[in-house]
Amino acid sequence: MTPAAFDYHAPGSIADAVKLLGSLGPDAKLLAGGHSLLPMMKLRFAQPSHLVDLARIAELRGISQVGEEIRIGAMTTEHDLLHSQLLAAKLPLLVEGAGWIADPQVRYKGTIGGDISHGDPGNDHPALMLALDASFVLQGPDGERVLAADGYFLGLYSTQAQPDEILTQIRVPIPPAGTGWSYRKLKRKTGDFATAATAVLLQMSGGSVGKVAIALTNVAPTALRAREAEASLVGKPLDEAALNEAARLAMSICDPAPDQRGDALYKTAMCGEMTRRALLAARERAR
Amino acid sequence: MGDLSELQEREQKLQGMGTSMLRKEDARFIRGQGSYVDDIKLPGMLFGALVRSPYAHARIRSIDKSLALAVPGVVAVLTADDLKPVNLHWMPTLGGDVQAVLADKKVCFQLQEVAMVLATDRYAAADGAALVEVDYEELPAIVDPKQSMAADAPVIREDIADKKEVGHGPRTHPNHIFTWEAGDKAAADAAFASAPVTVREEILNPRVHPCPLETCGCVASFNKATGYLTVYMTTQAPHIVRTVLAMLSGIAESKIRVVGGDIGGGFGNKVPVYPGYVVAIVASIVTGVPVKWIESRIDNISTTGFARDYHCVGELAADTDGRIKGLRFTALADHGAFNSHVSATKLPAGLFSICTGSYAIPNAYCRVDAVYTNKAPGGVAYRCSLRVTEAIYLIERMMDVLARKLNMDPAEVRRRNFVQAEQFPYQTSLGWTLDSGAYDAALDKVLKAVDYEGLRREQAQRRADPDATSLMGIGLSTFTEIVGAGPTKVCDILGIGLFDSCEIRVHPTGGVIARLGTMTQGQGHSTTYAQIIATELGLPASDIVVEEGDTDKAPYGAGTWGSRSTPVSGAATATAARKIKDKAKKIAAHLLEVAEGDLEWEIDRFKVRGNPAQAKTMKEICMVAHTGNLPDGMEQGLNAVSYYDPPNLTFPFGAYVCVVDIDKFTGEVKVRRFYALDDCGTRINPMIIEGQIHGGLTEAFAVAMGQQIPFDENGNHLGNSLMDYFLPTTVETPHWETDHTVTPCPHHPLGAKGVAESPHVGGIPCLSNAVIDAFAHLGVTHMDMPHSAWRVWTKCHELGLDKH
Amino acid sequence: MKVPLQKTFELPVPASAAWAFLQDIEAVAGCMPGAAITQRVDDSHYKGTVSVKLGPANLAFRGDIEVSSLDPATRSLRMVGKGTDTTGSSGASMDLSARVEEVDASSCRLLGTSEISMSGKAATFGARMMGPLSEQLLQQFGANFETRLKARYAAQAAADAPQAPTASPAPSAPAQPDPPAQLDGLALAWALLKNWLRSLFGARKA
Amino acid sequence: MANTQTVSFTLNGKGVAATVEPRELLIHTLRERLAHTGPHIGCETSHCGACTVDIDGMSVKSCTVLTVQCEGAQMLTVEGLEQGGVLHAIQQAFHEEHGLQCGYCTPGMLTRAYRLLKENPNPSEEEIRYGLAGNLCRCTGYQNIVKAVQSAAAKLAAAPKAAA
Repeated sequence: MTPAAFDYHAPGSIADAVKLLGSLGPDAKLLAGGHSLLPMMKLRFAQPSHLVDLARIAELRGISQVGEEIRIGAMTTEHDLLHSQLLAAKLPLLVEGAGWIADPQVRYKGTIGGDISHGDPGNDHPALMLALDASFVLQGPDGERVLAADGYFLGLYSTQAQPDEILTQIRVPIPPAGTGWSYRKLKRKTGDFATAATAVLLQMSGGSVGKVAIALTNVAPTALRAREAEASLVGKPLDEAALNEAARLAMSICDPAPDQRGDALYKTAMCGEMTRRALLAARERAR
Repeated sequence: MGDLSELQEREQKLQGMGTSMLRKEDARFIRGQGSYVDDIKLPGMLFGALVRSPYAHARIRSIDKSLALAVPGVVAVLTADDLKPVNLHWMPTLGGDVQAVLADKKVCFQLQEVAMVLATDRYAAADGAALVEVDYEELPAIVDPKQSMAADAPVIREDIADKKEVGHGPRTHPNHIFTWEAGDKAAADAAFASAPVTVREEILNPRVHPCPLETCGCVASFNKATGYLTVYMTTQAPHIVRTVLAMLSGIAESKIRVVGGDIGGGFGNKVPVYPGYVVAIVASIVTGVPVKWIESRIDNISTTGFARDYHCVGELAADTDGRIKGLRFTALADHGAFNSHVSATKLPAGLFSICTGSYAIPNAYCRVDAVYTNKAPGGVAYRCSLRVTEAIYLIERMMDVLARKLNMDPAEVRRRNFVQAEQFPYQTSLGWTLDSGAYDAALDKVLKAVDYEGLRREQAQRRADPDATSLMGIGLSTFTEIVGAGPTKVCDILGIGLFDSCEIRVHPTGGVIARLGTMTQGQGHSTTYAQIIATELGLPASDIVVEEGDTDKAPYGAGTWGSRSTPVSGAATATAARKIKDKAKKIAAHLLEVAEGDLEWEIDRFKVRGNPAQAKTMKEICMVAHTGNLPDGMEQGLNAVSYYDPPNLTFPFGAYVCVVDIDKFTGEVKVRRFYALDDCGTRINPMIIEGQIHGGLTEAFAVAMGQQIPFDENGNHLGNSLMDYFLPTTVETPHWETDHTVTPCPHHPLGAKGVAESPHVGGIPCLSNAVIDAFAHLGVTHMDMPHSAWRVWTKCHELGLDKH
Repeated sequence: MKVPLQKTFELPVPASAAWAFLQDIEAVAGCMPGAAITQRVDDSHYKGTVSVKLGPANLAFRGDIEVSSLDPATRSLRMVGKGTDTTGSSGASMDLSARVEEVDASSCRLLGTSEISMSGKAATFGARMMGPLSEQLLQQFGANFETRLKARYAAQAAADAPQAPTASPAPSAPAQPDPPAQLDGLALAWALLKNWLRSLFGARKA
Repeated sequence: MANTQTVSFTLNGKGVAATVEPRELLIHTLRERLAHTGPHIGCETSHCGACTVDIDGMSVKSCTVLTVQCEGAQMLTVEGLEQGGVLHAIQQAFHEEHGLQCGYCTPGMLTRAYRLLKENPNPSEEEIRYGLAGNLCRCTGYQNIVKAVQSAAAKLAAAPKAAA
């Protein structure tokens, strides 16, 4: 399996990359870690005329804290996320999520920006981003715009980013100290997409749920924020009844595509189960 | 008599049988210096890419090569029409059928080979392949073998629609291949009619693929000047392949050289001759330059050598004590679009009639109906002898089904039906002679090792606990394998008996070269054969070089599959070595001026009985054998060749226990413990045996828990890459505990039996029995593999176990 | 794999006008996003191409279209398109039935049923794309159909109007070229966005 | 070929250059242009890890990397593990613990294990299994591979002490 021919470009700055993308037209694709795009090209499902490799743009990589926000360059790899002390302290949900992605080799190459931009509901970062209330910085010919993760994912392989825009940075507000977190993912084997997965951020207030974010992976054409499930929990203790109701509401928004991982019934049920487990694990970690 | 430590030292120096000698072949592999077929690069070599059909069943209206030929680097495009002049557009299969090399007017399975594009590199070849325009007329496809023989079923094989048989008896429908029976049906029926207890279960062995990490491929190089054809290829049976190529091409067999080289795993996938090899060979003959063809992973899973696809019905009849009186097993076998499954000529359903297993069953009958479907052809033996996994899976599953019906412990039902140690050799009601066994002892040892009663108590507690979030299952398997095909009176392929061979040359300083007709794919033959010779000849294994796989060098043999290397070639090795040893003894007697009868063998030398100071070491004899100081009339040299026709197959056995915990809410199955006791008779290299068992158990785990090749209703593949096809990683693979007993094979010169396939054959039913046992208290008698989380959860859900 | 779909489109033109348009196979095929007729073999047989694009994935098919039935009595049409993608590794067929049903004198509805069937690589690897993709194909087909039909109806009405004696007789060709139709990432994204919004605020199955 | 680029990088300590089309995958450049056939092709979809090489301190599946992306890279393949005629501890351990059978996955497995031990010199069994999960083996069942990595870790831990 080999890709069809294309031209390769490796700009050294975001500005150059944006310019290139504009001049090359719609048959140009951005290359990040390449672990989604190159297999599609090898299968000749994708045959772009141009690849614009973002790997040489140093400013696209790195993790930093600015005020109460974590900023992550789009070309930061899963391996970087997994081994970041800053993230371990401030955004442990992201570290846990990165650890579930693919396998060690893929994590060295795969990037957070590529994972988000591909618009694949099976990718893990979209749900993590929704749960974390992240926002995305896009650079285009008309400058920069910042979009919330919520509403960014439109459908399979489809996001709010225009073809001439580049996702350059991910901004995540640091959750208050004491926030519990969990990403629970059911998969058939290492390297597989989720059969279903749920990301949870949870603040307890007394014995009750203060604030909660629940986001779902691979159970619809996009990652989903389970708002009704969240609302059902607020102000209540996280008991069996509350868990059952939250799981039921999360399941009610599932519309998974059946495949070898399972039929819609199984995937939906697993979404409920992962939601329960993520909530319970997050409660264990909440202070 | 020498002192003990001196004897031990001499013995250790040999690293002979029974020692865990580290492998000789590792040296190149750990340095990245193996020589696999895709590593071969010959001057002027072209790369061939196959154009394959997107349809499972379609007529080919036309093929337009012009766009492909315009691609820079593309040299030629071959289609069936181009192969016709040399009469190579069809080829005979090992199953007595014919198979299209390149599709001739019609395609009968998805990704069938339609054309080959030859180009100067693999990128240009792929570009060209994408541009060959084939005009198809799609036809209705048969995917479910149960529909194959319907009155209105589309005819898959129009080329043989009128043929009354394809090698194995009369056909009753254009999509029927053969019907094969064994045993006494009337006696079995009578046993069922009178038995107080009968059980029946429909049991599927799904279509799976051996999926070695290296795909299939070859480099074919035809020298127009000399008329010699050299083929480097991924083959488990180089000599048989060479014979097939000679039959196909008309080139004298002496002018064809097949070289196996290093093989990246086979597991049955690399026994048959595939169209890709043949087209590459034709392409090299046509172009006069070497041609390489390497399969992609997707093509490997989709088109070459699938296994199983046996849709079985098992029936047992027993008395109320659980003693089995009758067995009736039938199978509907999906052979795909061409009958290219690998079987001995007289055994179209392979060794399926071993399905009485380890049990004394007085009346048995089995029958297999094979049919065509619009799926890839094949039916290879995936880490087993042909159809043994299917047979043993059925009997080991049915033993559990019977136990459940009788409300009896599965271990007890097995024990009551075992062939007893004193009954060997034991003739089964389906015609096999089990040579040896000690089934009770093996089972007892295993049950004790795992505290079986304790496990059953724990399981009872779990079942009684309303808050338990998991189910616990305990699986047993007490299997008997049949390996080492085989006696030429019952086993041949294309008329060639399944003997095997070894040629040994001993050189003046004691260095040895041994050449065999087998072909290692990771089993460590360079090491184990050397160890056999070391023990037999008293020369150190480190100085014994083993060569296989090059038909110009090695004597004829049937290759390595069906765990036949040790049972057949191991025996040939021992008998060849013994011929040399006999001659050496004559030389020793001559040198020591005593009668042969006065000599006795001690590790590495002949010594005079009663006068141990007088001795000749094998090393000394090696030198003398190449001088003039020999007995009158004796020729120089210490060489021998042996062709071994085994008197019987060998019957390794084992007792396995598996404990699983099943998450009721996700269906995930966790193998908590797997304890495997194997008896393969005499053990040549315990380290290698253990490695083979780990590997076989892991492949069993893969089959039981996740492997299957799924299709949609039109014959489209739904899971033919490693994204979906389950190869477990380090994370999923359980920890294996191994144990053994030793019951030597009475008819093998070394007492050895095959081993590598036992853990696969015995492991699959053990895992399956464990999963199903977890549901047994809820009335579940059977669940089909693979036991993926989805399928297991579906059962939990049906039973209402997943309620919070 | 097969993806069956049914859709109904309300059209603000008389049934007779819609039926007239429906019989113009080349124009109708042109309403299919990314599709074009490349050759007319005879009245009921055509050759054409369809290209679809979803994110980084793109597939282009070429093949044959057959009008298998055309019934003026019921104002219904059935056509079957079959083709192979340009890399030879996927096949696709679409069985499309369309019927015009009169609502009143000035409006009608188009009832469309399609079954898309995929073979080869597209079925193996693209299965999860096919649901959303065929949904969008048919939806855009309906939208294009309506736009072009309305344009043609308006042009025809203008041409048929008697008050301009100096005007030359109306040619049968439309007054202006049909707007281009293609299914590309942006159009699809838009459609999906609408769906997504509907999914947020609309009723969902429990 | 119409559109080619010359790419230079360091391979097992030596500077090399290859002129390739942008679409050429690193595994093909290594195997077919640079005569390094240790890394193998197993799956082509970046699942099996047989093609694993070490690039700039990362374990990388070379079937999913373009050669043109490797300009200036420091690359290590299985062929570079042996130094001055002395096997690396991980190579020695695979031999001693019977961590290989057919040998096809071995180069990728060794290269990956090499990086794993660099990052985590004293891994638990669980960490080894997690760290090798991107490399498939069909022969061994992994048990002896895990043992080999444990053994290599012990050897490497002992080595500086022995030298001291």
